[in-house]
Amino acid sequence: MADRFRGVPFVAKRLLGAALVLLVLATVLYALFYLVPGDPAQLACGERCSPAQVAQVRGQLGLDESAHAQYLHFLQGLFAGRDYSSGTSVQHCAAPCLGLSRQNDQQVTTLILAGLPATASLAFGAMVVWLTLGVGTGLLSALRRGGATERVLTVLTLAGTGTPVFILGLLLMMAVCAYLQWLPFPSYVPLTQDAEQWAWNMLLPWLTLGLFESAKYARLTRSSTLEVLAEDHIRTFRAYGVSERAVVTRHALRGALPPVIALSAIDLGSMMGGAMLTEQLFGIPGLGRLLIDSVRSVDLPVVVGVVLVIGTAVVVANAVADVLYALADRRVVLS
Amino acid sequence: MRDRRLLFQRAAVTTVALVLLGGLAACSGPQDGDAKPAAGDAKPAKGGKLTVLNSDTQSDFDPARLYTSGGGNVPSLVFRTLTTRNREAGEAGTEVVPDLATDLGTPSENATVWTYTLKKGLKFEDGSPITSADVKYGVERSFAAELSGGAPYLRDWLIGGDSYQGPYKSGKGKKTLDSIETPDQRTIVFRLKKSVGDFPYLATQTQFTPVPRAQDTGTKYEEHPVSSGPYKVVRNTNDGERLQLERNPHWSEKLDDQRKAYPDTVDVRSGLDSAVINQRLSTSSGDDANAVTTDTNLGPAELAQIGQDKSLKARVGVGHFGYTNYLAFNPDVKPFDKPGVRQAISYAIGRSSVINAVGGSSLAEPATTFLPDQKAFGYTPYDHFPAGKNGNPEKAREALKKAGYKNGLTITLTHSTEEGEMGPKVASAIQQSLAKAGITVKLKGLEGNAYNEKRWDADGSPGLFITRWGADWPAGYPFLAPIFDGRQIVKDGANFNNAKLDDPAVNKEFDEISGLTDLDAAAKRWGALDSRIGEQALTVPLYHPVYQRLVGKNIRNVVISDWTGVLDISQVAVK
Amino acid sequence: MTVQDVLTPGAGAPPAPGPAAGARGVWRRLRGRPSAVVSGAVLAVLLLAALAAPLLTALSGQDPYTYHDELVDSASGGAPQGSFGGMSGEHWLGVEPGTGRDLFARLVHGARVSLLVAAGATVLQVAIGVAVGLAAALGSRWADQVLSRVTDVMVALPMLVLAIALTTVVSDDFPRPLLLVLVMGSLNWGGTSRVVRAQALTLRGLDFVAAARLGGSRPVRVVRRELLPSLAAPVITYAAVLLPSNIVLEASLSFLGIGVRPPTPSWGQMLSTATTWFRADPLYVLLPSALLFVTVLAFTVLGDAVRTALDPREAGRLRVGTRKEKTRG
Amino acid sequence: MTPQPNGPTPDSAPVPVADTATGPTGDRAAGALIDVRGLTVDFPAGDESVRAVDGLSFRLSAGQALGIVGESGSGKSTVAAALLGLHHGTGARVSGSVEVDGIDVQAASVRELRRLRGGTAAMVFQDPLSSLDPYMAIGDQIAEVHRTHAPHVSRREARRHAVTVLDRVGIPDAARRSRSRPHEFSGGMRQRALIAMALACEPRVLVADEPTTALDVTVQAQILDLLHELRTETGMGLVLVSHDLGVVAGNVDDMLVMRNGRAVEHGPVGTVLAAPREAYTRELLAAVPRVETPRTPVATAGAVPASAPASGGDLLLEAVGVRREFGRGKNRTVAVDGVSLSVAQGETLGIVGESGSGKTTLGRMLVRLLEPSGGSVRHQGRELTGIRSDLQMVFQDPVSSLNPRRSVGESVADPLRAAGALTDAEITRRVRELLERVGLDPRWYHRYPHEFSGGQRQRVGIARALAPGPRLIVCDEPVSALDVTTRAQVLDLLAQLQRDLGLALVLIAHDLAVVRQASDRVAVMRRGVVVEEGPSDRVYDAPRDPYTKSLLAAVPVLDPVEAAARRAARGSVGALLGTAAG
Repeated sequence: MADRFRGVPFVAKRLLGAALVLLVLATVLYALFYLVPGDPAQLACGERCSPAQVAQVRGQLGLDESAHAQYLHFLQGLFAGRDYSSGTSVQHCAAPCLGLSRQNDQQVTTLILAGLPATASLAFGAMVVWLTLGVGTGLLSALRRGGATERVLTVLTLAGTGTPVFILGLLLMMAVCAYLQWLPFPSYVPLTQDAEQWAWNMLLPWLTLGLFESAKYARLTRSSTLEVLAEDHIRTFRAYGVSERAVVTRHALRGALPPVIALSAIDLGSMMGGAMLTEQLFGIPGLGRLLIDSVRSVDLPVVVGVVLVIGTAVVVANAVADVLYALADRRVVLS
Repeated sequence: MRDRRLLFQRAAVTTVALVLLGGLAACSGPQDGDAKPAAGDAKPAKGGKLTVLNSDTQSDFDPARLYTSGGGNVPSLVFRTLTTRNREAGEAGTEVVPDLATDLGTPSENATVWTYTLKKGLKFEDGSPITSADVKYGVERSFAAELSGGAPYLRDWLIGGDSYQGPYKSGKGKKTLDSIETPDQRTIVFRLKKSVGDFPYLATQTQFTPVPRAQDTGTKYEEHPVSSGPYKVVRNTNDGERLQLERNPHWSEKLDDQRKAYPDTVDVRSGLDSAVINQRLSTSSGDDANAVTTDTNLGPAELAQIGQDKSLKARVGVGHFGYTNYLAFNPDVKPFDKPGVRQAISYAIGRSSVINAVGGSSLAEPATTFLPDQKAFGYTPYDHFPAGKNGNPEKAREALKKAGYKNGLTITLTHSTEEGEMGPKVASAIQQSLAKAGITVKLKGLEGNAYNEKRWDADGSPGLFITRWGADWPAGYPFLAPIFDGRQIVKDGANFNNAKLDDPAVNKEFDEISGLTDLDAAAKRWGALDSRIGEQALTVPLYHPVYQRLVGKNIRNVVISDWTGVLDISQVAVK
Repeated sequence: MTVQDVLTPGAGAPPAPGPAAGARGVWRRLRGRPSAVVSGAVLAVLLLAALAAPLLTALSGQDPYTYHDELVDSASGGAPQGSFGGMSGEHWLGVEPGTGRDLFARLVHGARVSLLVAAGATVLQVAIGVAVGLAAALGSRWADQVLSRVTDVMVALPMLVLAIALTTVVSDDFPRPLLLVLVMGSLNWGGTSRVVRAQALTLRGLDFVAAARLGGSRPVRVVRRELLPSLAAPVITYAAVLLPSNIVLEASLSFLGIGVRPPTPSWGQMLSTATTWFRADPLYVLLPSALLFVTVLAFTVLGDAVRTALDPREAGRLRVGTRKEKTRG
Repeated sequence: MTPQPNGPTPDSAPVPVADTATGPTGDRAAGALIDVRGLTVDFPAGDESVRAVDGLSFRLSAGQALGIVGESGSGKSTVAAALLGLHHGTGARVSGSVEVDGIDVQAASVRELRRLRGGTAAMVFQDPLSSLDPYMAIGDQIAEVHRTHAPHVSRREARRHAVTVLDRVGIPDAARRSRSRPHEFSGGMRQRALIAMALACEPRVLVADEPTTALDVTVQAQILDLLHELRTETGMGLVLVSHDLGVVAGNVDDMLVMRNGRAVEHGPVGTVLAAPREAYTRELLAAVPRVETPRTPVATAGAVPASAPASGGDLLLEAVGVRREFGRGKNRTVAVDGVSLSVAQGETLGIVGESGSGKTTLGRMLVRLLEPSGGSVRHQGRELTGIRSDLQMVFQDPVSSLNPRRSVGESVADPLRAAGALTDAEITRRVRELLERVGLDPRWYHRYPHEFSGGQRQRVGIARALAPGPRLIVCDEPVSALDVTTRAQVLDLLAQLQRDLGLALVLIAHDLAVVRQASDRVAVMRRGVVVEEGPSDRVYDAPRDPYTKSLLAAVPVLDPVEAAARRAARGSVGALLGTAAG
């Protein structure tokens, strides 16, 4: 096995492969949504549109073309951009063009960009929670192995994995907002608008998602810490009189954290697609909610667009995680 | 017609609605004297900021695309129309009154020509005068396909409306609609294909809002529509998710006797979960004390909880809106072609369990007539197939026997799988009440969109399904015509005449009444027509919904008219 | 090796041939753990209740579908009459607001659906995962590349998205529980496939496989006789993680309104209507939540116990001595 | 030193407190660096406990070296761990007393223990790769340990010191290499680094637990030489734990033979090796294959003359210029680079080489488990294109070569079933015969591998190889994972089978003595090529290739005097070859 770190070509190869998979995925989704019941033109126009109007809308949305022509246009938009004329004006949709929403004539890219800050706010904040809470808990239960502390923590983390996020969020909202009134009922405020209000309103969603994820991280941290603690090099430093604290912080943690960090990167990636249930629960106008809403209204371009963005985020996150992991643990060979 | 919103309703999604009703009691705290019961005691004053908490985003904010009843709520703060609804509570609120126009319009040539005169001195938000050409242009652009979404009446009634495709270059043919004339800057004349007595009602819709042609940006106009009302749009964030409005300095109180416009600014926040909205209103902390909602009701669980809290109860306003939830038949499907079967089902229906399934008697009143129980519609009480609260199985069996089904029969009831008015709970309630009469009901659930498509499919609609109908304005015509006028059977689009009733006598009656400009006289005849059609048991009216609206604790001057059933935000004050 | 392999439980672990425990050894070790015994007992009761649902409801004289209008207070939103959500001798756990349906009957019948769907989905996930994992490990380099990338995407993509999409596409006539099983099963096999691939790759290099080939065994026979038995332990371990997560997934889908169709009860579907009643009728929410919680917890605890029972190395981890160390590749 | 004359306590004694090892005199020599009395260690295992060490006593004075020898499971490593108190907090029950440099390890406080560990007694572990922190530069690890025992030393000074000790243990370019991480080092270099870490704290005694087991024979010699050198230079005590008598013989003063947790024999190394008193020690010594002893001819059956070069008619298998590459592009490595050799019917060809020399790859190509990238393998003159039932293999690892989830009988029956010629009853009968043939009870048909010892499993592996009736068996390190006594038995079995069945064997091993003992001809491999080939006696007694010479020179011998002489000779050979450390 080669020891040299060969990150760049590896990542490039990975991304290329993933791009292909994403394209296939987009195609499959595209095809899938063709089968969804409902005439998109009628839906977009409104139920009391005249047949002539529906036909006109159909033409504008490009729905009068054959399925494969529409798909080709979609691909063309994706790689070269395309124009949409809407009578009054011609809208240019620049290169990674995911099309126009059928519900309102906005560009899908615009809608996604609009949802991104909220989703990112949620994901990053939650990550802070799970990294502190989850990793802390996991570490504690690994170090107190066999003790009562560990048992309590184990039950708590198991409970965490056993609670669906919507129940957790509901209970938290009940307790914190209704009974104790420590926090407002969350209502998203953009960071750019009012940082303090943003944080205040996001606190509960962060806690909910963070707590929910914490359980997983506690388990991972615990098992990976235990694994490292059982490794021979830990024994070496113990046998050389290095204090237990130094052994844990300097040697065990260093070995235990890479998988945690890698998983964080991956989770962060998949949350870019929105932690759907959490966003729905707290009314956070992120990508997850955009996706649910557009699936319901059969807004094909938005669905395909969001899924592509999610897929890309996931793939990138995976590659980043691999690289982080390899940087942290040079023994892992990228292949 | 109000069914459209359904299309995009987040129905199932709102199931995530967790109503932390709990908070209601706990949060209201020591505020016994705080709660201001609806309209009344202290005099409302100008100033302050009103917050509106809504669940549906105002993603359409173009007057051409809005489908409103009476001009809408938030839209009517920005858009004035030729006429508007009377801004008063209850029954008085069902009247139509002049807005931009000096009166309700002058009909001539047997009500096929309607002439309006604009008030003097009307101005847009930029200070430029509002002319009749602006109103005409506003109506014209609503014909453009890219601005579709409004009600179909203009297209059906205006001469040349069916072929006109709007003023933009995308549309074919002429760019102007000649049946709208503007002889001078203040006068506008509409020429119709037939006599329409209801035209003043139609003129309340936002398509009658003046739009300055020079500032029309097509599909982008909704980002910043030019205001003619008391407020103008300062900021439209995220496609209508947040609208920030402030006073329009060029609006004159003297020229608008309907809108009170007490608050200085209005902040509309939408995309919220309905549970969260009600929770925030009940907690009323911070800005939420000055908050109202224009689209969210109290749900059953919230009502169950609120019943225990007097101070909260005082902040709840009750609203009615012309709406009927009913069972529809497609007589093309056997055995619903037999009146006896339809009658049997009408007899067997147990309305109280249906009502319980949608939230109980505080949220729904049993309906035996198709027309809503409001005077404006011409409500004439009748109960042709008395079923009582829980159904009348004996009469039902009798009717069945007459129709030739001695041993009962098996039918299929189609419903939406999304929980709600047309959802599985209502379906089960119907199933169980019909079972008592020996009618075995098989349930067939369809996913939301598919269900709607089926409901509106003239040829393929199911034999028996749950549906609903609402009023575009409080009059008999828009309530009855789409459902029972044989000429409104739509073959290649959304059809609402599910029974496909095409009775020349009925059709003639429709034409006659709709031409009446005496609205009271018309109402009486609508009532009689409803009763007459009811005898055929083409529908089984189930209930009329009732709305319970909660407001923030500082809100004064709560006005809920029977036209909309929602509190009118042009009337509320926060000081 | 990629990060995902490391993160997938069991994927990075050394080859399975531990103490060839045999079912009896596992059973003995399981019995020795109180947590396993308790969770096992809880699950046994639940399973029994689910299986005997019609019997139990017959015993209480109720069924999960009949409306009881007289038991709800129509004027106050349809809340159950009486205290504790309308608990009575006839309705052991009270009734549902609005409809008055018997909650006990709905819960035990709901258990059937929830458990059946989760179990079916798990079986399907494992079957697909094993097939894909084996194909990737034993097939050509190309097959491995393609399957591994597809697996990456399957693991990473938010399940709910695709599940929502798939459930909307399929006709309403298709039996819903079966659809859920198919959708969940066909989307969530990535983890299993990774575990199987990693294990199969390790096993493939082991001498006993080479010996079997030398002995003249054909590939199919090698897979069946040599690989599959050794894959059982990691696969069971992984399935033990999958099962509770499938219960939660079913609940989430039903909660979002795209799961089983009412009036058929399932816990998630009950919760989706129940959440609004939290304060007015707490039991209505708490019963399905608690059941869901307890079930998932019990499955997780039991799964944990099964894992340690199948791999007792964990127990002897901290012993000092000159073990022949595995070296990480 | 007080030699402990007695053997193990009679089994009748229920509590081994009164173990003889405590010594009747109970005197504690003032100079004793290590004083162990009645050490007993129990590990909990489920409900019962396993006694790993049972009433062991010994002493070590400064500057002395003690070798602890035993087969696997004898408890020798547990003793090493007990010297540093490593059992604290692991659940093991330790009784008796352990004193190291005057510190009672049992009673010591955490602080005292920490001072003891590394400061007084430093440990060198078996596997140098896993014993170093993979995430940290070697120099930093040494510096950290150094600073633990010398807190006043600054970070920079500690780093400098690390470079010094690395330089001392013979790591070239120490300043630069100190910044490398363990995986960038070769096995021998890692072990040197680990020794450097031990040196860093200037301990009074070094405890080396199988320090060379994971290393090749030439590297092993270098490390042992280094340890010897350091001991003479610094006057440290040394406790050398090993399973290999040869390793111990040349490097210690006293020797303790352990079995099942007890001391079997204890005394000066020369005495114990030359005149063992205990039967077990004698058995152990007898079992050690010696590189200097020629093969006892076994070929009595069949017409094959021993050590005759393969003649055309007898030629069974022939490799002509076989090559094998792994990986692609930049990662390509050549494992076997054009090897030609032949095996005649009934003869044994030995292939020796260090790890990475390509011998296993070659072996697998001979039975076509691997396809050669170039060249050809011919079976009786015909190109070999696939797996053949008459070419079989016995594998190294008795754990991984049997499917743990199938009974041994089924594993042996597998080839018969695959052939499909016999009925079930016939197969069962045949398997029983085979089991008996390899010295196993035929009634064990239904037992599972984990119920067998390593040697027994290897016998099962042989039975399986015999099942299809092969004419040649490639044995890939068949005994390297076994204890020395078992090793001899398995080799005997192979020889016997060869004699009885006229089998040809290819014996692949890294242990030169094993190969000499069992082979007619020998091929020496290095880096994918055969550097020398010929009749065993000729190659061993008169090696021509310098590499063969250095290999032979590195083999540990059982005679301490001879060992010292060889050590001196190695110094010069090593210098001559310029072999890099490791």
